[in-house]
Amino acid sequence: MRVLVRYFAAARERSGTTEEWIEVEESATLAGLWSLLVQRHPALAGLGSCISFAVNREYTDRLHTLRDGDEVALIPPVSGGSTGGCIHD
Amino acid sequence: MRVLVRYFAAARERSGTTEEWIEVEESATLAGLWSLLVQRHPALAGLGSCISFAVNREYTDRLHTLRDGDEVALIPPVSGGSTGGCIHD
Amino acid sequence: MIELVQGKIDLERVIAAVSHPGAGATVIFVGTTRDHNEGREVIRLEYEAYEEMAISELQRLVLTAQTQWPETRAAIAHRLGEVPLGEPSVVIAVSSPHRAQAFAACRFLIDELKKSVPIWKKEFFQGGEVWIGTQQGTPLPSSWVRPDS
Amino acid sequence: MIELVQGKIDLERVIAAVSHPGAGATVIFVGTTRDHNEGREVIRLEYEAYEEMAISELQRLVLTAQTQWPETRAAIAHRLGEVPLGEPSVVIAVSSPHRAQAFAACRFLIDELKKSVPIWKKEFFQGGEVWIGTQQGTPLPSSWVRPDS
Repeated sequence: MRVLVRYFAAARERSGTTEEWIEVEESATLAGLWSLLVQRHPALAGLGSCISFAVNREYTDRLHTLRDGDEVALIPPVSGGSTGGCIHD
Repeated sequence: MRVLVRYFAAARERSGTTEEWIEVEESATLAGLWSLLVQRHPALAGLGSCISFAVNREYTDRLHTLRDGDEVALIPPVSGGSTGGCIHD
Repeated sequence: MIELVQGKIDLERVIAAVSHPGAGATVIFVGTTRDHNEGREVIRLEYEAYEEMAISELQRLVLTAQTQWPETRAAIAHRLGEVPLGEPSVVIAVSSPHRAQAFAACRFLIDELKKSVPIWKKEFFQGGEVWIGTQQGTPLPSSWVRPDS
Repeated sequence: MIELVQGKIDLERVIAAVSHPGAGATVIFVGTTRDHNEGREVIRLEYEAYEEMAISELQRLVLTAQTQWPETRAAIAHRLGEVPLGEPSVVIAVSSPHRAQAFAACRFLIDELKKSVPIWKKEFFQGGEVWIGTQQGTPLPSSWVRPDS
């Protein structure tokens, strides 16, 4: 099955793309997808502790199980605050 | 000695004037002046429990002693709130 | 900027008066004449001020706010005379590097303005007219004595 | 009205969207790009959004505010793309019959907007650029696991 991955802000710059379809296994979780994405775009690894995820435009956690056709967004920290607390390279 | 009395809002309407010079005794207090004003403009009496006073543009109390040339303003309740609590006829 | 104005309040001008390059947050309060008050249908409204004292009281309030929230800047415009329903009677703008201070100072200013600044509102409604005010709203000196008692 | 706009935000339009005859109080928050942030001199700023989700998150926030403060109406406009220094990047207007609710709902909306709405700001300063954000600012699921651990 495949999911549409959308990249924003720092994640967009590090992946070098705004969106792409990614093949994942049945019952893949967000954590599994993230591993694939980091292999594909190693520069993303540095954002790891800062990224949240949305599936079909709702925030969710990394244990979330994906379904065919899901829209997954990588959500770097939003613009509200300082950079304090978010560790990335 | 004399003081300038200024009337606003309900006090202006009840006195029928915006300002007037009033003769008062030396060391007269605001309370004394108020008695004179009520004699002069009986309709003011009904506002009695609602009125505050300013002397030379500062709020003050009725025991305040007047001086020659003071500007005294009758300050009905200001526009912020409801009419509750202010009893007049 | 502290102004008592006849005619429409220029909102953008009030905001511009507090804008500066370090101000990341501006909070604006707009008080508008309502069509109903305490169950009465309001037809029109008029505001009257003891202008010299209203200006000095507003200046005092702005100074107090700037003492309590040092990085804020504040501007106040109050309209006098007839104010058509639905139009602003008062605009308060407060800028600050951070929003918490701007919210706090703006709230303080409108609360205090309504308590102590000598500006009066007369409401005209079907069948009558009334000056709006409240005894509690006016600072009562400690030696307050009812004149009739 | 909830809008993501390219170009200047029309403040009067945002306010007009919440005006109605029963609204005695309108509180407006204007967030402006500052010339300094964390000691850096900012040259320019750009905003980027996950637009579909930003709109739905903003709608959710407005509904939450209207549930908590039932008589309020809210409108939000956020600017995207380059925002010159000193110009508003976000405007939130909240009207209400009474000011306490308008202040509370407006404060709630800007606080939540900055926490959870997927809009990003890139700051360009002498010698570099940086995406502004904070890990705490993004809702962390309870089962959060650091991917590297």
